[in-house]
Amino acid sequence: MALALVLVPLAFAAAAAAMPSQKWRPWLLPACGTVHLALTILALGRPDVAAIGGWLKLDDLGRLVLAVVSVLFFACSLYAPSYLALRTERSNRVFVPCLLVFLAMTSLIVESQHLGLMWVAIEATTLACAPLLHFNHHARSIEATWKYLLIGSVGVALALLGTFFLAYAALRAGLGSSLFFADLVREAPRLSRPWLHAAFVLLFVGYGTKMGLAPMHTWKPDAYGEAPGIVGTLLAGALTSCAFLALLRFFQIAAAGGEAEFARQLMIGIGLFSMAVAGVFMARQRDYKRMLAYSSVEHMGILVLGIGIGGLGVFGSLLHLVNNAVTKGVMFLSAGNIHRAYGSKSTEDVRGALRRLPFSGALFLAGFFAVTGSPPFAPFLSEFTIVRAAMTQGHAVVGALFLLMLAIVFIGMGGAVLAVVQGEPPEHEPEGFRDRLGTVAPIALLMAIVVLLGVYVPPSVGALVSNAAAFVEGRR
Amino acid sequence: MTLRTLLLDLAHLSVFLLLPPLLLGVINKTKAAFAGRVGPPCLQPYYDLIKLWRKGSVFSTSTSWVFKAGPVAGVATAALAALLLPVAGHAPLSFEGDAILFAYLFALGRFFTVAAALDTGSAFEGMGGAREVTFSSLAEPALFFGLLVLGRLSRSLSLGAMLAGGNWPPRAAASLVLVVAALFIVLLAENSRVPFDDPNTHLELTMIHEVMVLDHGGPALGAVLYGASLKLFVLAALIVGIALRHLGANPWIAWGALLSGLFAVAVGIGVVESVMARLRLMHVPSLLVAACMLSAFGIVLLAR
Amino acid sequence: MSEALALAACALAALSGMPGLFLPREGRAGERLACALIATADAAGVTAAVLAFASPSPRGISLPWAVPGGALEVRVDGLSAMFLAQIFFISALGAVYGLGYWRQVEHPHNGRKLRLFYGLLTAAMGLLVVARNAVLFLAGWEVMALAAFLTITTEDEKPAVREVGYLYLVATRLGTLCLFALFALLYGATGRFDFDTRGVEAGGPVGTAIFLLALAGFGIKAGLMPLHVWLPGAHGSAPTHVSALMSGVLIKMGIYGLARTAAGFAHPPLWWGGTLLSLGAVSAVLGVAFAIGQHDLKRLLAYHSVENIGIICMGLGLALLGRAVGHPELVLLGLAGALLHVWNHGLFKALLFLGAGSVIHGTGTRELDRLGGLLKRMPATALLFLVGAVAICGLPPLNGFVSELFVYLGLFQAVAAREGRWWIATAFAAPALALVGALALACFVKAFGAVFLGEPRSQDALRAHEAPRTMLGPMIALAASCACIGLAPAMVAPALDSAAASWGVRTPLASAVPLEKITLAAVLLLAALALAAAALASRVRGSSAAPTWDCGYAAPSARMQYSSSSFAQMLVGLFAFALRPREHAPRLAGPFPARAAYHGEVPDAILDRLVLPSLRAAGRAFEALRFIERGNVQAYLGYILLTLVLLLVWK
Amino acid sequence: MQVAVDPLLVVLLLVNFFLLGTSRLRALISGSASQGALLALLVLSVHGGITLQAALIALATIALKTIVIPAMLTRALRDAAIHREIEPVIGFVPSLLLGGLGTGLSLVFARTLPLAPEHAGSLLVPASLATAFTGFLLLATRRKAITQVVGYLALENGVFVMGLTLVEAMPLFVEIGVLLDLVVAIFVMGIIIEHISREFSSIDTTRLSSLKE
Repeated sequence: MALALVLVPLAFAAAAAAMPSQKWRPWLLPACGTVHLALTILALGRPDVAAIGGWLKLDDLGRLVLAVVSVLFFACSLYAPSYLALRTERSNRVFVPCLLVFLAMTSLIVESQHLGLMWVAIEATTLACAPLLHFNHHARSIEATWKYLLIGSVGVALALLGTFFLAYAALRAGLGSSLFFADLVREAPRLSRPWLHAAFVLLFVGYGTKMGLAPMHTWKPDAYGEAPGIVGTLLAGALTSCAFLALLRFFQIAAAGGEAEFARQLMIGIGLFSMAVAGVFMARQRDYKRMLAYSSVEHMGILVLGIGIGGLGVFGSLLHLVNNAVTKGVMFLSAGNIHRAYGSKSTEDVRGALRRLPFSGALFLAGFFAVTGSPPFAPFLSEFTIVRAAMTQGHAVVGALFLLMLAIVFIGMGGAVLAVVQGEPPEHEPEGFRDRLGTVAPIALLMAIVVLLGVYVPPSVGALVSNAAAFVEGRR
Repeated sequence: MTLRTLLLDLAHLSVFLLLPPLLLGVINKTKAAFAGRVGPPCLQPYYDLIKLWRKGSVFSTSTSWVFKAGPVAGVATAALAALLLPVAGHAPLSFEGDAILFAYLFALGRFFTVAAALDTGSAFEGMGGAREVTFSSLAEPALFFGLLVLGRLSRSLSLGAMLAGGNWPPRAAASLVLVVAALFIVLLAENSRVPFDDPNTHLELTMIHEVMVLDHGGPALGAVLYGASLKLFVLAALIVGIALRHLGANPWIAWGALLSGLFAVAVGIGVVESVMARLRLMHVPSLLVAACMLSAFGIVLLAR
Repeated sequence: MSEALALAACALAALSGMPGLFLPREGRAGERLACALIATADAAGVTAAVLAFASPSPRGISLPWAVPGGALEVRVDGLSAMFLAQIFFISALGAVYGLGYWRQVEHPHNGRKLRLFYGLLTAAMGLLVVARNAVLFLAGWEVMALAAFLTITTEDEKPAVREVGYLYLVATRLGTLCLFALFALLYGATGRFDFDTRGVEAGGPVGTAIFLLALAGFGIKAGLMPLHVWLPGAHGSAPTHVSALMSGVLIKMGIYGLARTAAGFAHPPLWWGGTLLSLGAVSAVLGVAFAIGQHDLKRLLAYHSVENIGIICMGLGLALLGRAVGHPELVLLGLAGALLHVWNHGLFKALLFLGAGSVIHGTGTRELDRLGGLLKRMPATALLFLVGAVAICGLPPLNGFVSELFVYLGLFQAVAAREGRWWIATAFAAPALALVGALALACFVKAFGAVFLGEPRSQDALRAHEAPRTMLGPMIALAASCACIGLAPAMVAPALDSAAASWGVRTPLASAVPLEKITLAAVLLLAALALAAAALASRVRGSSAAPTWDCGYAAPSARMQYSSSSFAQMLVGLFAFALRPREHAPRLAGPFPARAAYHGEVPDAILDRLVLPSLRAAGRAFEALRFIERGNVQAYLGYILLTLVLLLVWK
Repeated sequence: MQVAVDPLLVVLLLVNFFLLGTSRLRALISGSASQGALLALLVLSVHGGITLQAALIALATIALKTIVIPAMLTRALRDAAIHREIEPVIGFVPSLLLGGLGTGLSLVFARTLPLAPEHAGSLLVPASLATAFTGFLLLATRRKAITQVVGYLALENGVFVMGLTLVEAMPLFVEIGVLLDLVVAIFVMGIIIEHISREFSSIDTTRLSSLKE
């Protein structure tokens, strides 16, 4: 089972690479997405999922992230055929296999219990994404890809250095060098503190780059701005979640090793800084896709902030991981539709999306309300939980700053979103793109999840999140 | 309700409804005396009113029923306010909060008077209405500061208690003097007397009250004039009531004191009108603010 | 029982716009169905409130709800019922009015959307006043805010509407964030997620923070000066029956929040009440002063909402003061005054907005200086508007007078206090309220005069036509309600007693206020008016008509009438220190000056001189910070290196 | 064999300075290739003998870092038809000085990290940090895409040196996976460089600044 989650998408990828038909190849995506989702549901139903002698194992945190990735990929895979049918001018011979490899590698990240293996998988996702970003083949997409690749690779290289430092911390303590997660957590109190400390900094910066925490976020606006909506969704929802999972693994080790105080302070500081940077760049933002990228920076900040606050904050943060991923899916996919219909990413050209694309426009607007934490949408619950944690656990100032940042972000983001959806659409219509079932239904599906999680958190989901929180806090 | 109170109420009503024009007569007589003239008889206002009431009327084609509602409201509100004023510790209508009703009744009258002025579509009457509402908004706080002083002293918001002599501390006297002075200014402003307005002027551009009723004629104008005199009478009675509040509960003494007090006020108004000139319009607000200050100071004095 | 009924009403109202989405766009069935549904829902909601007045249920409904921190706790006590009744009553009238005002055939693009969110707005408000759990309350609160945003921006093709919509959205969000902090703090202090503040020391830092957050968060929604900046535009730009619902009901949700939060504090510090009283007074005076300067009928009405919210806050502040000094009668009078004024303002403001809507419907304009003489063309609307105008000025014999009288009684009681010196700080309030009353009178004489009296100032006004029955009906109902409360305040005393019980006040209102004397005075006033009218009528029957005399000027024209700006000019000048009016007065020179026109306007000084400039400054500062992302990948890598080095050096 | 470790590391540091100081791109690639060879030798010497794992890793390192990657870079260089790094963001002499500073700091920083007994006195950690720092410096101060790729390689090499201390932690297939990732990364970068040079008629990455705020 554990192995199947990785191998099935790889097999589909091979099939896609081998398949000659440009027209039928995209349909492998929903097929694989469905199978993967089914496998995920099966795996979540089982108490113990492991393979290759403990190298792959689905722990409580992994279960949560796997569920998120799988659902998000499923929605994207439903969207993909309709999208690629519109993009017949581009070959999807690389695109489709890369998406499938991406799915395989994210599953591998989630499952791998060996930190070295996890690193390999993360670097692999970086590489698999490069062709996806480059899909449009114009000058801007080349630039975005180059920046993404260079900065991402450098960040991940730092993470590798950090991983080695961590292994050395064990070696120094005479524990023998193992990079198995469980070993490290168990032996953490005996690890060499200076090495552990340095390792955590390196890993934080490294995987923080991958997550897109400020000030390592600089690739994000470029990459998200140029990526097709479906790629943006997977980057902002799935990949960042995986990077966050990697960060959490090291946080657990650091916390177990007595560096909890430092790690929390660092996370609170960087979390708030990320939100502030996002707020600054979202103000008067004229490119609505870049705006989404900054929103992603902001939410990465919220995630680490929640962990930094600890206690209830961890629960809030992990709940937010789910909510953010799904909501980002709504935003990126609907923004992709709007981009297609107007041929521009600038709020100066794009007006009246609610009229030209009633469904995509409405979903984009609703997604905005959701992502900024309005009830009754799901992110409200998680953000409010984090505020509650901050206020009740002696971080009142942090809580106040958090709310201030949310306000700044809301003002900035609201300006851009409203400019896009309201008003009369311009006369010029580049492609005559209109909402259709294939490009709207997957977004509506994600939106339904956002609303559902906002008014009712099913016990299964609640258990998934609270188990993961307990796991991260070392209570399980 | 006993027969005695019924009789008292009837007397109250008839005095307050019948005597107001006489007050105007006294004022005019005083002014004439100051000017060295004989002047019209004190009953002249009654003759004017009767004459007007018998006349026919012409209404502007621009106007509607609102135009006629102005005089009606002016008379009705002032008459009802008269019922609220206690004499000898008794008013026909009295309850906790009647002081507010007293003030607001005049506001209701003002609303319809100004609306009637606007109904004509005339530039002059609009101008008069604008002045009326502007100055009375400034007069209102002065009145309420005064009521507050009385309210604190009597621990009540009923005119009955406010004007009934209680065991008020001696230091209240200073406050009461200030209040009476302020209310006298309010009285002059509310009734458009000098120095706020000159009832005898012939230049519409400088008028306040008179310019609002330019288009009223005949019975309507009569009602307006009667209503105005009623208002003057009632407000003057309030001031007299405050000044002479400790004259006890004997109706004869109280009524006598009231009437002589009213006479004094009328003479006072006549004196003011004879020795002062009308203020320039732009200085009117300053005087009203000064009245506010006076009565506000009355409150501050009570905080000692 | 009443809880279940209230929830059913909310659910039905929320769904009322849905069937219309599936019915043909052109037909009338959709709008009729929506109206019928919402009317049914509203009947149920009002019934729930009445039941709760009669016998408030001690427990309410409490069910588990699977969201973090959430529980489906619903209870209708007197305070909730006050607001519940108002929400559903006015919402129903607004919906009926909408049938005539916003006909689907005339608004095929946005009619269905408007009705959908109108229903949602009603439901969200209903939910929030019965919710007893913070998460449920916030859900209702924010759905209300968003639904209101979506109804305000019904005509989003107009740039001005988009602007005010954005401003509203930002303002309401800021308020919501304050509430996030408020409830989080409450949770931290009490460990519970309801409004129960037992265990929070009112004077302590947490209590202070809670009060200030409530003041800011709820104050923004209520439109308390200086947090009102979103209000005039939003009320001006929404479809008029939505403006009526917003102005009449929605902003009161802020008052509900304040009243509900404050109810938990049995011993608030003195300065809480003092602050609320002062803010209320400032809000009332400046609100009405701004209103006088407006040319736009709906903006004018919107500023009066600021004024009336100020009066309501004065009442609440008085109640808090009463608690602080242990004076139960003060609590009763302040609270009863505030809550009755909540109802009254809802009634007469909705009436006035609906009247304004009829004017817009009949003439197509809401510029005061383009109207005039409508009384002859729209007699019913004019009479109903006049009732609203008299009521809002707080004049007898209508309802506004009654609630203001309660507040006055409280203020006088405060000043008459026997102990301490604190009363002197409240002495400014009654004269301020009197000033407000006088200014409101000035403003509504001006508005009524400019719209309905005199001669038409434009072709639009000349061609005006009376509103249809669907629009007049709701207005008649509102006017009748105003008259009822004004004439027989004893009718609403049980409701007020029941609401005061939520604050722990057990004294019946009738023992503190001479309710039957108010009725007597009102009846006497009506009798006097009738008598005087009959007398005058008997004399002027058969009189002749001629043009206005106007001091003998021979050729009067409609343009020579005193305009609304000229009427307001003196008062605006008196308050220029706060209003900062903008005037474009040409300088006339020489014997034959060229054609010139005077133009004056009173924009919102706080918005234009404080809020927008600081937002712009922040925007500029943020743009100045953008140099850190100039697209240079080398620099980006440098940031990573720098971060790494700094973090390794730090600790 | 262990005795050879420190001399090899010193040579590695010298190559770092060479990379910082040269402006000719071909020499830069050669320097990078020589670092690959040095790493292979280091693998053998640290493992203290020729085990199967060490041999495989060394072989893979030589093959990829000294042959395949330099070949790819040389091809890219030929296609772009340029030879020199002109006008770096920070000049060559300052770069060298910074490099020296970085190496010094690495030595200082490494002293704060306690070493395991078997590595006592070894230059492994400072050399690793210094090489990584050199790579970072090249990345952040050079304009040409190819130089930046070389910088990235140097960064990876530094990390690789650190990995030498951890024989057991990184099983063979993970080690190979890391190398494979590196090659694919360079390959993808090569492709992108090709696109850049075609699209922009230059591989000056400071020209890639149309995406900005």
